[in-house]
Amino acid sequence: MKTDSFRPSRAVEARAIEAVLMVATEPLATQFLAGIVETTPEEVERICIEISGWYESNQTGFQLVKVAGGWRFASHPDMYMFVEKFAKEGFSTRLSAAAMETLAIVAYKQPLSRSQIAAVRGVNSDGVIRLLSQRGYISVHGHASGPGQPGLYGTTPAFLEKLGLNSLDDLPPLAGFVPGLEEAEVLDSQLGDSHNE
Amino acid sequence: MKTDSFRPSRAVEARAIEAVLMVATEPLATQFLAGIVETTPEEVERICIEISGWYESNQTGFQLVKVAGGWRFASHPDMYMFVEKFAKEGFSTRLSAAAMETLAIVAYKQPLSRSQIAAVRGVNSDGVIRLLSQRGYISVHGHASGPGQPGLYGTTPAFLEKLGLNSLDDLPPLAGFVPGLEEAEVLDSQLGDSHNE
Amino acid sequence: MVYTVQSENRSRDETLLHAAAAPKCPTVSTGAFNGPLELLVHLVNTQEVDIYQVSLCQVVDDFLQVVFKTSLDISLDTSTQFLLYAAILLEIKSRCLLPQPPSDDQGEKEMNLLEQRDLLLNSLLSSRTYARVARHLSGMIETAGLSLPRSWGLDTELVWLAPDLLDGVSPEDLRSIFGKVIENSIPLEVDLAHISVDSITVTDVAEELSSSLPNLKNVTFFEITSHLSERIEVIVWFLALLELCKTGQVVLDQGELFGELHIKWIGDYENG
Repeated sequence: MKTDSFRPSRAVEARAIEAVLMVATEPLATQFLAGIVETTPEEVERICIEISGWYESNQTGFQLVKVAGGWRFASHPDMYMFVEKFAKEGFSTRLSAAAMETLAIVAYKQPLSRSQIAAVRGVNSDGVIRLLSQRGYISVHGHASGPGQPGLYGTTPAFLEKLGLNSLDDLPPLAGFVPGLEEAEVLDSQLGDSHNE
Repeated sequence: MKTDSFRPSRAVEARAIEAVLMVATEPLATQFLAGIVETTPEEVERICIEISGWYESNQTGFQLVKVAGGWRFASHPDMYMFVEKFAKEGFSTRLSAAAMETLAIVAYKQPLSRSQIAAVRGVNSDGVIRLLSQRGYISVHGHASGPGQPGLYGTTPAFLEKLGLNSLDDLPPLAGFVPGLEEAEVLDSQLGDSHNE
Repeated sequence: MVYTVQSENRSRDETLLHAAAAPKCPTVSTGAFNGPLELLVHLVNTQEVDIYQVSLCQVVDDFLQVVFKTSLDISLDTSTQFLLYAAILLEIKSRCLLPQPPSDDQGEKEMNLLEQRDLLLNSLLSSRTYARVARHLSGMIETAGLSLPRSWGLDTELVWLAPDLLDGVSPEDLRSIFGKVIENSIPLEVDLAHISVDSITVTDVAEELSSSLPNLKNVTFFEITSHLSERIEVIVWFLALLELCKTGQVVLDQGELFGELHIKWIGDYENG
């Protein structure tokens, strides 16, 4: 869409969506917006994509993005340095490598229990799980049927927002990160050697 | 200003102002914005008037308006009926977990500052504090003596009324909390410490 | 446990040093290790020991050397991570020391070994996979963090339209939520309550005993330790007594098993 081609008279649905998103505090689902502006979800989706492209081509300092299944206004990444200066406190501290690993395991293998997480990481991960729950990135989604009925953890909408993802389907495929055959063979031979001694 | 006449490449100052205003939770003064985008207040004023006119001529669903305290984005008055509908139906009828947590902390630890609330929760809570203030459940009761003299939040009479309490003394005592009590005391003393800073 | 100085192992120490220093880089690409299991493989390679025969002494020695050599610039993250690895190795080793159920079938033994090896390889591969994914997700978080969401909310004049948010909330709800917050709140200080600092040393007690015992004709261990409250103190006094016995200053006599321990000073009377 060209900068100058936007119809001079914006459709009322587009204006309504913009108005409502301006006072929202969380991403609003397409379905929900459709109810408010009284149109179909397909139409909302089309409008949102259109106005989002319009902001981009007009180089506004903000974006309309789709995260965690909904639309929301956000500052443009290019303007990060100004926003950071403004909202120093708002930037949460970096997650440790251990926390990120645990988060990755939960993201790809959910739902799973504490002990299943520990089994993959090779160490007890209770502290990290507590941190991630407290930050709201993971939560108990259900309970296993086994003995003790341990809580099964999964990721939250806040996790999707944190990663800027629309849904879990947008996670990069795990296959791309599995060590290649050569690497596996090297590891295999390393383990093998030690045993023959 | 004509719809199509906005320079195709928006000035970085304009973009920065838009970005910062988009994430702000209160109106920002011209002087303050000038400091953030590193230009003169006159230039900020000129840019804000320009982009405000540009939104108007492009019939966006929002406006950039100047109120007593400074500049802010707001939904367009023409779209009032949709925003009203959103306010009535769209808002979840229950407080989010984050809001409940913040309210509980303010109730039991008052008076305390934004940063003290953030320290207890482990995350920035400004948005939630705004919501709770807006709804009249909490308010600024005084100011700390430390640097910046941050506002100290406490609960309101409306909060007590809503919960059917006669006074704050009627809040359920925390003594029954066997697991968390020690930590609560540690936290308490830490909050006390930071208070004295 | 005997610690030997291993000058011939310099290269291995340097490898460990390098490995220990690696996590300091901000991307946390740990290089040599991607986790506890990586450390095992590393040890297998450099120490040329069987993975089920890791020498405890060696591990502790290596760890201490790394700590001492890098004490000035080692980060807390790195050292605690290393400590964790060491602890894991100790755990594995201690498990190996437990008696295994008897198995006379040689074939079955070998099968078990193979199975364990496959399991190890498997978890090694999956731990590497997730370490890589984690780094990728970190990058995504960083990118997403460049943009901040709008969180202005409803304008005050519209707020009254919204349903009251405290409907159905009881004071008790508030209390339990507060309790949960406090419980989950991450302590700002490291809790050291479980660490007891030795207030007395064997040397101190031995000195004290050398001045007091010559004046006491015949005392029992119970008598000289009756004023102590901590078990660790009693142990230190006992060790000090053994020290004095070893150097020929006192004679210890115990009439019967678990009986009263009599102490007699036979050393110099310089202090008396």
